[in-house]
Amino acid sequence: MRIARPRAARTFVAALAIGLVASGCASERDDDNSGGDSEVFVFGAAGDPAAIDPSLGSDGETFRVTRQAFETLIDHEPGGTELVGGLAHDWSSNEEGTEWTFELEEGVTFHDGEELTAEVVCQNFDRWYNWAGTYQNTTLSYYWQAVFGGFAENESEDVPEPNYVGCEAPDELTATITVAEPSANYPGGFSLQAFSIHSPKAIEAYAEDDPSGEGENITFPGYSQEAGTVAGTGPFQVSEWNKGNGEVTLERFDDYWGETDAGVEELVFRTIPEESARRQALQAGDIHGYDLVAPADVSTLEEEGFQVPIRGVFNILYMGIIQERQPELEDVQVRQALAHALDRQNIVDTQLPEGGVAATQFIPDTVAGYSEDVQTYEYDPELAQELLAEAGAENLTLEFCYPTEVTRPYMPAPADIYELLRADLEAVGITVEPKPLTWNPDYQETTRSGGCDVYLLGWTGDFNDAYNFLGTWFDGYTKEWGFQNDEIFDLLSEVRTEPDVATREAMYEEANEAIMEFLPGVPISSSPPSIAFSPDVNLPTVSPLTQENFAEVSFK
Amino acid sequence: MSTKTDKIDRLAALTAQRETTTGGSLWVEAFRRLRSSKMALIGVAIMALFVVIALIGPWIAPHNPTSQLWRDEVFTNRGEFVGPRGENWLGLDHLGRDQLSRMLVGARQTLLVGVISTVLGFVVGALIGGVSGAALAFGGRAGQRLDTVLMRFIDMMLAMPSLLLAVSIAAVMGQSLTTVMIAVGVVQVPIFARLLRGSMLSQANADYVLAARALGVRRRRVVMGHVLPNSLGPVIVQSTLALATAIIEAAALSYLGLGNPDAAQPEWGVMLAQAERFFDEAPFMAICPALGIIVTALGFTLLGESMREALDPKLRS
Amino acid sequence: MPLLSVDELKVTFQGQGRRASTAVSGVSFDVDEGQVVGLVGESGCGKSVTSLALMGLLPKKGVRVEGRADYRGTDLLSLRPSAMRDLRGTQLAMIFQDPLSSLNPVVPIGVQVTEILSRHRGMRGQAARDEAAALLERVGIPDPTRRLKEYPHQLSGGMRQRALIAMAVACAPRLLIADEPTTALDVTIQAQILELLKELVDQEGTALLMITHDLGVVAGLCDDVNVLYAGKVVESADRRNLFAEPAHPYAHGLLNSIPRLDAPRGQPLNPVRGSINDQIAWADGCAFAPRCDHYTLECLEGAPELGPLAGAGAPAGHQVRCVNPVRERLETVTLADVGAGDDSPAEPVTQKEETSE
Amino acid sequence: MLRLVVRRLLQLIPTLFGLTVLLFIWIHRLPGGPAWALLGERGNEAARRQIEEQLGLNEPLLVQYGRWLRRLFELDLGNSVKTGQPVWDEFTLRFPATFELGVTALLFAVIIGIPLGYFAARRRGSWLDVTAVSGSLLGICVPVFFLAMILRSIFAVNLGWLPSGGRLTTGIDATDVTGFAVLDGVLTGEFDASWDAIQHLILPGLALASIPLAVVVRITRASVLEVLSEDYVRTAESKGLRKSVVRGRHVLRNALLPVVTTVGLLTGSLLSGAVLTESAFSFGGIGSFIRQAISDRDYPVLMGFILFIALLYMLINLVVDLTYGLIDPRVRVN
Repeated sequence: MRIARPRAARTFVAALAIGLVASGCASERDDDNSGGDSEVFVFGAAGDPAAIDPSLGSDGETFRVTRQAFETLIDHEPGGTELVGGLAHDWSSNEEGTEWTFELEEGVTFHDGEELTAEVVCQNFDRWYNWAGTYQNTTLSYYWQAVFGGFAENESEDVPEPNYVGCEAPDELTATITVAEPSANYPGGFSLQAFSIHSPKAIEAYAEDDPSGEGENITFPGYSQEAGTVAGTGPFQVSEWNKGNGEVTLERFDDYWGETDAGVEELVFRTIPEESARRQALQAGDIHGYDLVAPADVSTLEEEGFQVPIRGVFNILYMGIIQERQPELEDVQVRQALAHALDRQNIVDTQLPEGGVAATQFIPDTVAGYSEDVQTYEYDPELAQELLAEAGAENLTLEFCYPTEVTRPYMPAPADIYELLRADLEAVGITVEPKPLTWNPDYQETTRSGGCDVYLLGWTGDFNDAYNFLGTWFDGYTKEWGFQNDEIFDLLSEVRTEPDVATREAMYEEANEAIMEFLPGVPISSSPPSIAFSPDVNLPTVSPLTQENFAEVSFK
Repeated sequence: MSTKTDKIDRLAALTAQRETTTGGSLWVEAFRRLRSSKMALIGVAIMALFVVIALIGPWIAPHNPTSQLWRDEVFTNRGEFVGPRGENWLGLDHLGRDQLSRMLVGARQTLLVGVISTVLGFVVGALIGGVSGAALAFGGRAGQRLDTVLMRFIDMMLAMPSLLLAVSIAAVMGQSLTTVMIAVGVVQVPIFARLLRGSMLSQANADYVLAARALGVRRRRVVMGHVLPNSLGPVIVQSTLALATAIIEAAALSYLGLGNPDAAQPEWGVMLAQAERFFDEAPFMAICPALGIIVTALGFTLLGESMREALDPKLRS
Repeated sequence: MPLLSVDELKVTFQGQGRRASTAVSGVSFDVDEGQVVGLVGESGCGKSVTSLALMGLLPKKGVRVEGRADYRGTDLLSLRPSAMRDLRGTQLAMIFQDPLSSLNPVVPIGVQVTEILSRHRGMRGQAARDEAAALLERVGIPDPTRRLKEYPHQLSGGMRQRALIAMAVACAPRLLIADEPTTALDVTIQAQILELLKELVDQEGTALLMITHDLGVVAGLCDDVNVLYAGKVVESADRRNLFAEPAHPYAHGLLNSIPRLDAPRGQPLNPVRGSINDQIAWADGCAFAPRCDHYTLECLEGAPELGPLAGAGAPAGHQVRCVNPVRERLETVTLADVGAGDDSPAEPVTQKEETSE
Repeated sequence: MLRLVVRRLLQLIPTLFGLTVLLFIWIHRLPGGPAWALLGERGNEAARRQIEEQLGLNEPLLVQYGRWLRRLFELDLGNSVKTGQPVWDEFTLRFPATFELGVTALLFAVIIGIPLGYFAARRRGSWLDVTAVSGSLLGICVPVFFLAMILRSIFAVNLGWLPSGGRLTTGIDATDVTGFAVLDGVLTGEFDASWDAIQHLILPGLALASIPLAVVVRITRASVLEVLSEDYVRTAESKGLRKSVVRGRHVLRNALLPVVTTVGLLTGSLLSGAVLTESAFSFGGIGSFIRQAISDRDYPVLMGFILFIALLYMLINLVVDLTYGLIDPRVRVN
């Protein structure tokens, strides 16, 4: 052993040494990386997907991957937020909005060769509805519970009552889904990745391995962790998930039903957690694109010839106020003072990526129900000071929570934004106590359980319905806002069950005006997360919902 | 007669004028060697500079380090930063604050974190190490057991990667400057403990200790009066090195988003962590604090190293 | 001409940050072919430094060596390191004081012996091993082939010293320098080692420079003796004369300090006063003056010269560095008495001496 | 010998057991639970309660520990809360990366560190010494995350010599046998794969090597200095041996003994360095995974992984002790 070790070492050393030298000379790395090679498109993701079965997912990284292999009944227009046909070219509902009928496309084949029929659609929905055991855990079935409520047999009182009733297939290509009561979640909900249609064969296979009964573990079923079983209808099919290297590989599906096949043979999502690492990977030519580009890098990348298309906005960043923490905060004048104190335009100008706008209300202007005539609060420190004085809250002290080590699509650099807001607040004589918390999980928990006076948070819409924004916050009392305002609460619970879209929009506008008058918090901005691509690719249409379809990508 | 005395005086004078070349205590010796070591000189110079800045920084800072005086001149979203210029010698940071002022004021924070956390690690570590060392050396059976328990505990701490330990501490205690100090300090504990214990044991077997004990000097006396003072050398040296590590670990914590919560209060670690994002657009922003940290840490390390060497009797030239 | 003639050897240390200190301030003596010369003095008088200087083993940095040391006409002190390397082991060899620390703890004895053979005698493999075994045999190590494989810590003190000697004589050097070869050993072993040394030099006609503080050893071994004090030779004479009539107060004191068997009970010992530390710089006078019983003002008139012992019946070649040397003849110091000195070889050696007269 | 090994191994058990207890309490002291980590913006109270029930986090800590221990004896470390996969699988999946990285770093440290330390010692006090020592010390003084970024931007972005991160170039066909990328390539004869893997190892290896390098240089230098003043070196010189022999057989051979022991102790610092290095180079090893697990409050993963690391650390040091006995005849174990 005393001899063996050094010898082994020596050889390895030699290898390394040669490595250094050779890689020194071999600058051919550059060209073989500058795209064009072997039709492989590599995209840098910020995190690993949770699973490759979209039905089990709830986060963007998962959906970004599955979206390439799975399709939903309804889809969004490329680069927009309007609902358009997906696997169903047409859809409609009865007046009550309790029966939703979908006219399916013809000749849609799954990756495993199965045909798409109404039956298959029903199989999918019934599968979700009949989920039991671990599947009923929010981790695995968040969206189902959010959109269709509970299951055939709820196993925990924390699971909501089911709103899904059933699904019939009157003919080959017509599926009708019945729900108990109408909801603002329909039809938008049908466009969610979570409700992508799987192949019947796959569904049978899924049934085989059921993660439930694993004791105290929340386990993702095996099929959702490795390629092979899952099968959708998308332009790509998942061919490999190498967890060690953090790479999901998809390859072009040649029998894709859509008119155009994918532009590249192979699509790889590689996980690169660190922001600067992602950028440098792109610059070094190791990847061909990545999302959530830091605003500061945009110009640099553009100068270096990289393509940085600008998305539409579909998110909102706000400063939440938890009123019940301090009597002063329950005084609307004080809240108005805060609103006037904040120089939101400055943040948009200096911090947020191009295309960002200062927000006037809790939804971006791209969402139906956006009201032009809400009460607005200009940047006006003097006024703010007056208001504070009137309210007798000159020496107000605020505990200001902000998240660390995170960037969100709506909030590129939380710490910086906090710094600016804090400066503004202090400018009008408010004392600010900083309370930074790591995004996961401290920040989530603290803000949700009402742990701070004011805090930064935001939301990216799932689909184009204002309820998807407002509903999540104001349809009842929550600790994270800590106020009672029945006018607003009622308005929203009313709108939730309003079947008619047009009526809903009117009500949303009303709601927005009411909210901005009551001012539960200060909407700050809507800003598009930047996405960057290497110079040699033809871009996909960028989407405000960050739902890029990489089938559109090809090398120049 | 007179000649006699004369002789004696003359002789006495001669003998006296010839000072001994050997002699001088360990420390005097060490100091003598230290003076002549290039490394030590560099180290001391750096350290002195740093301390001075830390002390007077706030007064010589040209601007208020926390107020965003030029915030409408910096556009991070367009990658437009303000580099060094007449008004701001080191340019502005990403929120339009004067970089130079932040560096100057930041030095104090940095030093504070370094010193306090090191002291913490030193005290706790020395306590554990001292107790178990003394126990093992003079505590008989019971002492041995105590020592075993303590050392096992130390082993556990050693076995856990220091950074993870620090991170988890920061997580448990929530973010604050104190947390950073504690997190960084705790990581040092096992090192100090092991070191002190080790050198105490070696001292405990030294002849003079045996002699003292043979003379029936009380154990406490022996430990406190002889063993401990003589064992402190390496521990003290370690603390200089620890100071360097502390500053860096603190930076790492800030980088992981667990640093000083009040990001407005300049501290080099935090500054570096924040500026790193803009390295391509505004390298100067990262380089200032980076150099600050690196040079300071190097200063302490060099000093520590040369002290270690100077104190090491085996390495006398 | 002598094999080695050292002339005004001067060694000064200029250590890190420390003031320069002179360890050897002008030592001169000769060693003839096959002669055994003693270099005597208390610790710190610069005898070891002298030997290292001759072997060129003093660190290059911070040490200044002046003077000449002519070995067969070449000045060792000005020799190129590489040339010196070739001399060491072949022409000059050295035996050190502490056999344990002088042997490499992690290398088997065998290798430590064979390496010198392969270096100077170009022996390899089995041949070298056999020769090594033979050498060990020769220095009286039983079962040498087994010993070859062993490590120093597995040998006894005497064995180690024998091994060192084996290495030293491996290439039959002309001059062997032994620096206190016996002090680290216990008395009985000392005798054997001295015995061994004597045999070896006799057989090979090797000259031996014996460095020691032990008058017993001197008595037992040396032909000529040089007494060193504070880096200078203070007395140089042939053994008998020195023991019979030590002229320099220091040498006199040394010999006088040896307790005598035939001394009446209760008679106090008479050691040399003070320590090496209370001395004065030679420039100011006789370094020994502070400890000298009968010094006069002249003693402080600069360093006295090393000159032949004046006066009637003074034997030739007896030189002393003293203004007013002791003239009283030590009442018959017999070698046996010397042998009885505190840490001196046990009987055999001295007996041998006796008979050899 | 064997008995000794066994005894030493048995001694580990109480330590490890104690560790599990402390660890368990400590980890569960982490505020917040995995629920929020799992759900992010979309979490809510009900969901949290549901998840915690599922995970049995609502039960008293003692019960939870008991259950954990019981399962440990069934060699079941539970599943990661985040990925839902068995902890053991996650470990085996990620350990090879960290191992390769650590070994590379050590190699760099040794290959560069020992000669540097040696020459620094020989020319002690010279400018070579000063530069070598301060140069190597500079390593510890540069925050790893910063060093990593600099390395990337120089060698990956500007020079384009080396990949900016990851373990293998995407699309390279490497068959996974053992999980050790370099080894696999050799085994399957896909040398281009190992080659590629090696290229990916260089930058993170260098970044991670910074600390061990400094240590190795320091130790080597100190112990060479010490050995140089040893009598046996003088003896060797007095034999007129060739420089090479004196330095190789007599100086280095002895001087390297302490270096061996330190290598063992380095594993600790290597692992904690790996935390930053791995995430900086998106080199999916255990370091970055644990780091993530802490913020995800992924209790099973934390317990499992840290236990493994501790065990690894202790074993390595045990091995080092024993090998030390082998290479130093004075410390022959019996």
